Amino acid sequence: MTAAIDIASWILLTTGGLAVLVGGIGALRMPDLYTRMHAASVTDSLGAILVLVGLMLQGGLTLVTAKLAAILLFLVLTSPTSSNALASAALLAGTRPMGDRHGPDSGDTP
Amino acid sequence: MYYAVIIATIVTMALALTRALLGPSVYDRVLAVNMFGTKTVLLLAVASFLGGREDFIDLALVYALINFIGVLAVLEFFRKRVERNEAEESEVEA
Amino acid sequence: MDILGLFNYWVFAILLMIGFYAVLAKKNLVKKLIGLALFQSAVFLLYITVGKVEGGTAPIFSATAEGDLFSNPLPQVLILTAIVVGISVTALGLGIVVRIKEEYGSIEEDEILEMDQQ
Amino acid sequence: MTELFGIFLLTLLVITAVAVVRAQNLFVAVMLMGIASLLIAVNFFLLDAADVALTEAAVGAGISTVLFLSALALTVDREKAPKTKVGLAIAVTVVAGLVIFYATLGEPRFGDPNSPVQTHVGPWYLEKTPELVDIPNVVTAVLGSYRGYDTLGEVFVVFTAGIGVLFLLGHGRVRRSLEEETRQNEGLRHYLIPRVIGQLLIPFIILFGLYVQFHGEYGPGGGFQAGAIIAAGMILYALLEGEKHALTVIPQKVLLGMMAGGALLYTTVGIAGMLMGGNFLDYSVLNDNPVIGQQTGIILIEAGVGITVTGTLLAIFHAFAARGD
Repeated sequence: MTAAIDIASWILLTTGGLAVLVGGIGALRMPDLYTRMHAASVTDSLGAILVLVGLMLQGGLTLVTAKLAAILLFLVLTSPTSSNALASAALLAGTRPMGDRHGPDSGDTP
Repeated sequence: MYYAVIIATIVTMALALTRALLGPSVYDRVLAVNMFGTKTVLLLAVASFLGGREDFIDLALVYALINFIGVLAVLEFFRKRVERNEAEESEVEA
Repeated sequence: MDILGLFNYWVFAILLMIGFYAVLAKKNLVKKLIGLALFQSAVFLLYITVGKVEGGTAPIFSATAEGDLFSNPLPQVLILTAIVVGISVTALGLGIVVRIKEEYGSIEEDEILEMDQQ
Repeated sequence: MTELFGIFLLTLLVITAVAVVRAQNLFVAVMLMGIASLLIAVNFFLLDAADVALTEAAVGAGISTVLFLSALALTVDREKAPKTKVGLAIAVTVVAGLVIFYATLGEPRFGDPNSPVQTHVGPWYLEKTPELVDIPNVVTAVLGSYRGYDTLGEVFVVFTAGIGVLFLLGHGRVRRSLEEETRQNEGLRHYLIPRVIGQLLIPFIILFGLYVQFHGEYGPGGGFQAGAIIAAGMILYALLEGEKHALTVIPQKVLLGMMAGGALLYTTVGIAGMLMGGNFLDYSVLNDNPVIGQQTGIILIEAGVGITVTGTLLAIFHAFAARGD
């Protein structure tokens, strides 16, 4: 039983690490702010969930697992909110998403 | 196996830092700082398991709670700047 | 590993000098304070580095760390208090900068000196 | 392996520091300082300093960024291009750097258990703490008991810095009419999503701050960290609801009282020790059992530290934020 939990936890940790890495590469390589934000949110949500659940399986039924669950809850709440706040600030300041054909610089008025 | 996660995290930290250095806009840098913060939470959580001192997970919890304040401070900063610019413009008009 | 045994000290030296350079060469007062903060962090890192013992763990006894080797608690105590003192003093510096901006309309050192000479 | 991670992160830290100094846009410099603070905290953690990492986390992530940004909002956010030559500064820096580099060659190797630092009082603290104070966290024992004078001094420095900021930026100025105040000072009230989530987080931040305060004897934590965390929670409230609401919850007078009261509590514990026949800040006499006396003393002075730090950081924040409008 413990072996099964161990294997499950390792799988979760590895895929979590992979998701974090993929998101990081995306945040570096994507062409504009909003697409980068999209890539960064992969590391914040999927990567964090996988890694923290993997650690929870390692921790067993202890206070540590409860704290990890709290971390997971707060990350899941705050990181989309931060993205939302950032995106709305950028949009208000006039940064337009790529391919937005109704932006002020695109020339064709809707 | 913890090592694999730690290596993935610190490589991602390096990538986020590159994004913060390259910019180009200030929002890209804020995004990079935010991403760096989440990676720090993960790194601290995994590192406390690696060191066998799981009770130090408190640190990751602090960052998970407090990183948010930085982003809100940035938002407030932008709001104040927009307001100030508007006030200056209306003064010029009047 | 012997060369790397001094790496932390070198990083400390480089950081210290980066902060020092910012304080010397930059004319902007906020930038000077940021340089001072970097300088401070370098000192913190030095203290914590000398307190580390190879193979040790944090100096907090617990069931999982009974009879282990512990790192030195003393540098940690000094730096723990210094961090909070550091932010308060930086805030004091920022307060002075804000007042200077209100009086002189500028936070560039050379412009302020020019105004003083007139 | 952990050493290699440390080396990698320290290299990133140096790159960040260079970028901070080079950035012309001060806002960008502050953001990069945030990254530097995160890197420093991780390094502290890898170097076995959990308490210090917790302090850096509490101060660096929230309060430091908030203070720098409020100062930038009151001044300018761009540095002017340098007109003067920097040759002399570079020369001085390089020479001083070489001297320090030469000095590092004589330092003990990283982690050497026989270096002078490790053979002085450090082992004594580790050996005697279970017997004399009997709390698991040796850092708290040293902070509160063995080096209580130091900590008292630091608390008064924090207090003095707070008073200095209040002198410079003023507090309790004549306010404009209430309506105007509310209109001008609404914080982020119109940003619905951050507001809802932020309000959800505030109780947890303050609860966690209290946990750090009272769990400081058993795990990483103590008054300094708890003060910073609770202040961060209240700053979050001020950012979301605006200055006026935050000052209604905890008025400036109360903050001033907290600043002075915490330091006074600390001193009172010291004098109580004197009155009961011991030395200043000698907690052993506070109880018939010297070990319990020590523990009582540490809990009381940590509470004093926490109150002063919370009050000071909040008062500083309000001094900057109220100046803006």
